[in-house]
Amino acid sequence: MLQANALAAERGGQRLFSDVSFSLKDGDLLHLSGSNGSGKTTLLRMLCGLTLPVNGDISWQQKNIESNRDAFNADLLYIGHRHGMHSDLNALENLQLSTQQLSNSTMVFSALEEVGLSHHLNKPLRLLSQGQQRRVALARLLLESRKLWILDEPLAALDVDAVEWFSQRLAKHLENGGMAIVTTHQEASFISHVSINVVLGS
Amino acid sequence: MLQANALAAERGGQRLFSDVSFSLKDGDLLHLSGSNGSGKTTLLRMLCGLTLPVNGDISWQQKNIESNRDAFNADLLYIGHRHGMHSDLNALENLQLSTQQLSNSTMVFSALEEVGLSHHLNKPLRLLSQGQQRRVALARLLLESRKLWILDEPLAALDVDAVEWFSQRLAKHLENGGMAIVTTHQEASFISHVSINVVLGS
Amino acid sequence: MIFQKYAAPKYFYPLAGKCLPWFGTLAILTICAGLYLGLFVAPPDYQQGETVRIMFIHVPAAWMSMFIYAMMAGAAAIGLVWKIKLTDTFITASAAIGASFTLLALLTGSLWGKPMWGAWWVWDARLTSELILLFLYLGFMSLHSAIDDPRRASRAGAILLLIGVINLPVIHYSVEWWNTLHQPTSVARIDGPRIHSSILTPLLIMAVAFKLFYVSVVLIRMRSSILDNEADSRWLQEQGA
Amino acid sequence: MKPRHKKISFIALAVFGLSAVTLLILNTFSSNIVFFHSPTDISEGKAPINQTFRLGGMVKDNSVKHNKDGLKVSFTVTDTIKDINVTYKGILPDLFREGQGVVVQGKLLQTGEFKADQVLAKHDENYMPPEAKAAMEQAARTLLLPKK
Amino acid sequence: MTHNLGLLASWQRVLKRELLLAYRQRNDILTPLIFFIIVISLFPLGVGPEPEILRTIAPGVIWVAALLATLLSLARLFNNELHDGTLEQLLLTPQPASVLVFAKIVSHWLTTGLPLVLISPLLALSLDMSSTALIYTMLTLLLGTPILSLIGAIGAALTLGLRGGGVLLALLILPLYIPVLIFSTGAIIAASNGFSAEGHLSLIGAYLIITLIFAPWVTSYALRVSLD
Amino acid sequence: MTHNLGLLASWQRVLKRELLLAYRQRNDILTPLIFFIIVISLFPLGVGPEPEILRTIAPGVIWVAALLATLLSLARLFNNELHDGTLEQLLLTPQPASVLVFAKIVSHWLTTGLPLVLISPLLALSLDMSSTALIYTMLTLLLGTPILSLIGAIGAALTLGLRGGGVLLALLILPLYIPVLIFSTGAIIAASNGFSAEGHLSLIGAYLIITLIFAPWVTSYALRVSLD
Ligand code: HEM
Ligand SMILES: Nc1ncnc2c1ncn2[C@@H]1O[C@H](COP(=O)(O)OP(=O)(O)OP(=O)(O)O)[C@@H](O)[C@H]1O
Ligand SMILES: Nc1ncnc2c1ncn2[C@@H]1O[C@H](COP(=O)(O)OP(=O)(O)OP(=O)(O)O)[C@@H](O)[C@H]1O
Ligand SMILES: [Mg+2]
Ligand SMILES: [Mg+2]
Repeated sequence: MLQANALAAERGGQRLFSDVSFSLKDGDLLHLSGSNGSGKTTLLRMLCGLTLPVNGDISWQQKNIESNRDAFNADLLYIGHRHGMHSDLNALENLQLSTQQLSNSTMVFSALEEVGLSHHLNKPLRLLSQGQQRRVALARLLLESRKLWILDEPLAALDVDAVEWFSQRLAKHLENGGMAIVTTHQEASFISHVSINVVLGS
Repeated sequence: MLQANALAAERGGQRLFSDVSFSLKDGDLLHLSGSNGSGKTTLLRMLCGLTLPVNGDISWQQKNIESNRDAFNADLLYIGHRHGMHSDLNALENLQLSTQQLSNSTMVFSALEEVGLSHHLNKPLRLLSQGQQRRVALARLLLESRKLWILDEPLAALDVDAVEWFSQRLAKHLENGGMAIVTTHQEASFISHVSINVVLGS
Repeated sequence: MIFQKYAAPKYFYPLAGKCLPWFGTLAILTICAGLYLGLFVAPPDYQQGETVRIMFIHVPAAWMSMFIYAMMAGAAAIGLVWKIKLTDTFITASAAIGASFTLLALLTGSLWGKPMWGAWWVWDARLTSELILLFLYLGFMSLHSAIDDPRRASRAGAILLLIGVINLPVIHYSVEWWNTLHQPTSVARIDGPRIHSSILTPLLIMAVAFKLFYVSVVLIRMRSSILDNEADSRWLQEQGA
Repeated sequence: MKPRHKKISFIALAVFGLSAVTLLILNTFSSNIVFFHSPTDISEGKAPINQTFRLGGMVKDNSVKHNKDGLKVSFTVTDTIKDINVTYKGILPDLFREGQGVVVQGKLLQTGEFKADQVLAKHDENYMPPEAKAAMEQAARTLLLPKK
Repeated sequence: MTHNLGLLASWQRVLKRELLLAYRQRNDILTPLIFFIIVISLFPLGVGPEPEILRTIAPGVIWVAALLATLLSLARLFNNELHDGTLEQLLLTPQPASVLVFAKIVSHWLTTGLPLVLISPLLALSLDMSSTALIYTMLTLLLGTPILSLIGAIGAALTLGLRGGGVLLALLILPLYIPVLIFSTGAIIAASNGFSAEGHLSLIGAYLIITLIFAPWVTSYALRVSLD
Repeated sequence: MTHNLGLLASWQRVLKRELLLAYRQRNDILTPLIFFIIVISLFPLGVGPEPEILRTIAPGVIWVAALLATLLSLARLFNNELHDGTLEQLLLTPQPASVLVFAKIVSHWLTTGLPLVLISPLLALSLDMSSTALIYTMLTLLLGTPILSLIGAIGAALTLGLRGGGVLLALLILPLYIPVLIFSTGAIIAASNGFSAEGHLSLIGAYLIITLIFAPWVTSYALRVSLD
């Protein structure tokens, strides 16, 4: 269970939001929305433990995430605005060397096939189109079995098919008892699964 | 009038598309669609004269764009995946020093106000959120009166309000006899104004 | 805890205001006394003659350069562990003063070195490590000012300060560990000071005077930076009204 | 590995490392380094000919001889075990005295003589007024007298 | 729910990724080496080819060049990682970040420091150094370049993403590099003058051990602060 | 439909933007300068402080340092612009790209070359140079650093966005820099030995004029090719 307690954030000395609290249970999907610049990205990074809150605290399975970082990280999968892949490695290498689980190349290959990139295995990532790069990043969802997903605008640059694929993958994760926190400005079918809505800057 | 004649593109030795032809008249909106990696970005850059076609030619007001580059550039406004702004300058400076028309700071200021950034005038661009950065880039639409807009995924990272604002601005441009070529994977109200549909990779 | 209470700007600001006149007056008095004793009363040295008077600036300045750095590093450690904001105010207020004392020690040292040793500068361990101390101060100040986010600035600065602590024992013991051109320790020796009391007294008075001067300037600088940071907080407006 | 074991192994590593450091530093103290070499070093080592280096020690009593023109000077540097003769042309620092520390930079000639191009005086840690010095010498003499 | 890699496997994976990346960007990796060679070979051009003078300044030239080459390569150490988001991912792995950071430092040394060590005899010969001096040049580079990488990593982490990271980095780490420079050139000069260089070498060794113990840990902490 | 700026106004606007950017990134801009200072002041540390030797190697040290400092700054010349898309925008302005590129080169020289010229007397003094040598050092730097910027721009444009741009850049432009190095140190040494340095200086002048005419044009063409 992920619990956020009276969180507050500052950026450049300015208060972005304060008193954000929620708790996320198995199978919950939290949709974080708000206008541009309302602090969504900041909040997500805070929930990952990358940014320290100026106030409030976050706990995972009843333990503060700061003092139990390794255990929390073992359950967490974060994909941000920046996709977190090396642009000079190809898709195969990126996935094989960035995942934290033992994965053989057939597994990676089939994941890449599922996201529709089986034809671009040997191109370094920087030569792929925007949407293709995001697809590679999302292939991590297939390779690592983590309990908590935190995804910052996963749909950016994805075409309609890919958005649909993502929605289904997310639904399956929730069914299996996983949790997820997602931001997006786009419409997508996974919105129907949302169990908690947090709106910033209103 | 923009005319594209039997265009073909190759990337890394692979044919991406061939035989793309269309002609765009005053008030026309061309919507370029296609799945991820189908070559939309490549085609747009080609239409701007940044990438040379392997086949076919492009003309603007009956003249080849390559041999009349300065005249074509005077009518063209291109905003790509990369927003084309310096991340160390603030929004005001960026717009004032990048536009090609004489613009005083009140004009720039009111443009920034229209895109909802009047509170972030003095932050260097890199400190703004993704959506805010794109808004700054789109403010150029208000400051430069060019006949032809070529926009690559202008909606990426924009929130709902901003998408709506963009749609209206685009409609006005078309009414005034402007032309535009736009790609997007998202739904938006401007789709109803589309007069030409080009689909790649089908 | 009383310590934590006074670490809040709201309480620290008036307290510092009350202490300041005392420290300021004492600093001025001791500096005058020290300079008078050092320049007019103290006898010349049996070997160096009148040149020895540079000592009354050089030695206290060199001590201060190390003392201030140690204080800053201590505050940095406290700030990292207990997340007290005031430590950063203290550190930034101290940095420029420490750098100035270091520069003063280097300048007076080389001014002294030319007639005594026959060289302005040599790369021996004492001189080099003191120069490194100056660079550490400068590095800290530029790092701190290059970061716009106040929290990141104070934490990154603290890391740098703590790394530099290793230089302090090197400065102090360099003259014993290695053969340097700089002389060995005269004052803080197990077998007692090797300086005659007529020269030692003004030296110690100047050392105290420099400390008082430092405390006064730090308090002034801390108060003004609190004024900047908390310009729109309630307690300050109440106090101004 | 459990977190606790991890922590312990890190600490063990640190302790091991730090003790190695101390050993290495202690090793350094025994081998005189960095700023200058002593006459003993030089006579033991394969005294390099025609290479610039620094030599440090005491100026031997009664060894300083000024040349006629006043600029050229020769003296002996000693560490009480070995002596080396030094010649120098130039201005000497104020503190250059017999019985005082000195550091000279220059080259060792084939003849075994050290040709200096820089002379630095080394001051010790004692400071006192001239009267105190005189009194001390007086006291030393009176202490020594009965022995005579 | 998860079966994550062990500490060692994780470490190896990071090292492997870094080396693969280095191989892919091999031109980038070569930059410091080429720079090193250029600096040293430009000297006879600018200074004039008198062997006497060259021999005297050789240890200094080689070590200054090594320092600068390392300084140059540091900008690249975490910067790409910052922009593509892989640095965040590094901090989010279920392993102590310091261990993974250590893998990055090792790879940095293997790709910048080690090549300098290996090429140095050639350059030493071109500067007309004696064989003793040559051996001690290699030895001090072997002991000293890891220190440059370790300290450099701290500096790079502290200045990550800052405007003007370049100067700041130089300002922060050069003071800490100076002892390496002094002890190393001191060792080479002492050795080629026939004195024992043991003292210098053991000081470099001590410095190496201290930085080995603290640098990965400090670097990972600094990264966390810089990414906040 | 449009009322665009004239050529001169456009040129000024680019220059103004570049200088403003330089001011914002002033730490970055200082990098080459600080680098220059560091290289030159590290030398006495590494080489030993014998004034005789220092004086002999001084012209070489200063010019090698200037070369390297410029080389360092070139990576920055178009790279940020490539990544944020402003370079595309530059090529899409309704003005000859070469003119705008020239504004960029001028700003590059004003922010890297000129500071080196201005600081050089101080450094020359610290290396114990004679006053004649000092004056000629300044003079050759004043004539020579613009050449470094102009040629550097071509190299930077050609290697733009390539993996390993760094080495390639160095390999491409160093051969073209070497004449500047040789003529300049030649001029300084000749002048300080009491000979006339006119011959060297006029060769540098000729080189400057040639590069002034061709470099902006070649650079803008190279940019177009690199962005394709
Ligand atoms: C640029 C040259 C010099 C530098 C950087 C320098 C630096 C220092 C430093 C850092 C200390 C404090 C050491 C400590 O507290 O552990 C010190 C102390 C001292 N220095 Fe210097 N010094 C220089 C030149 C000189 C000269 C030329 C003399 C006299 C001949 C001198 C005499 C002293 C004395 C008497 C002390 C006090 C020693 C003690 O702690 O008892 N210094 N110096
Ligand atoms: N380092 C910083 N210094 C100052 N302001 C900052 C900094 N980082 C972010 N901000 C500001 O914080 C606000 C929140 O940014 P954030 O990226 O969290 O927004 P967001 O909700 O994710 O927006 P978007 O929908 O555009 O992605 C923005 O107004 C931004 O300008
Ligand atoms: N320099 C290159 N070398 C090799 N292949 C390339 C290069 N640049 C692009 N490609 C390939 O060309 C194809 C088209 O890329 P492009 O960016 O035009 O796609 P897109 O339609 O804009 O996709 P998206 O919707 O994801 O933005 C992709 O498959 C990409 O991998
Ligand atoms: Mg965001
Ligand atoms: Mg695209």
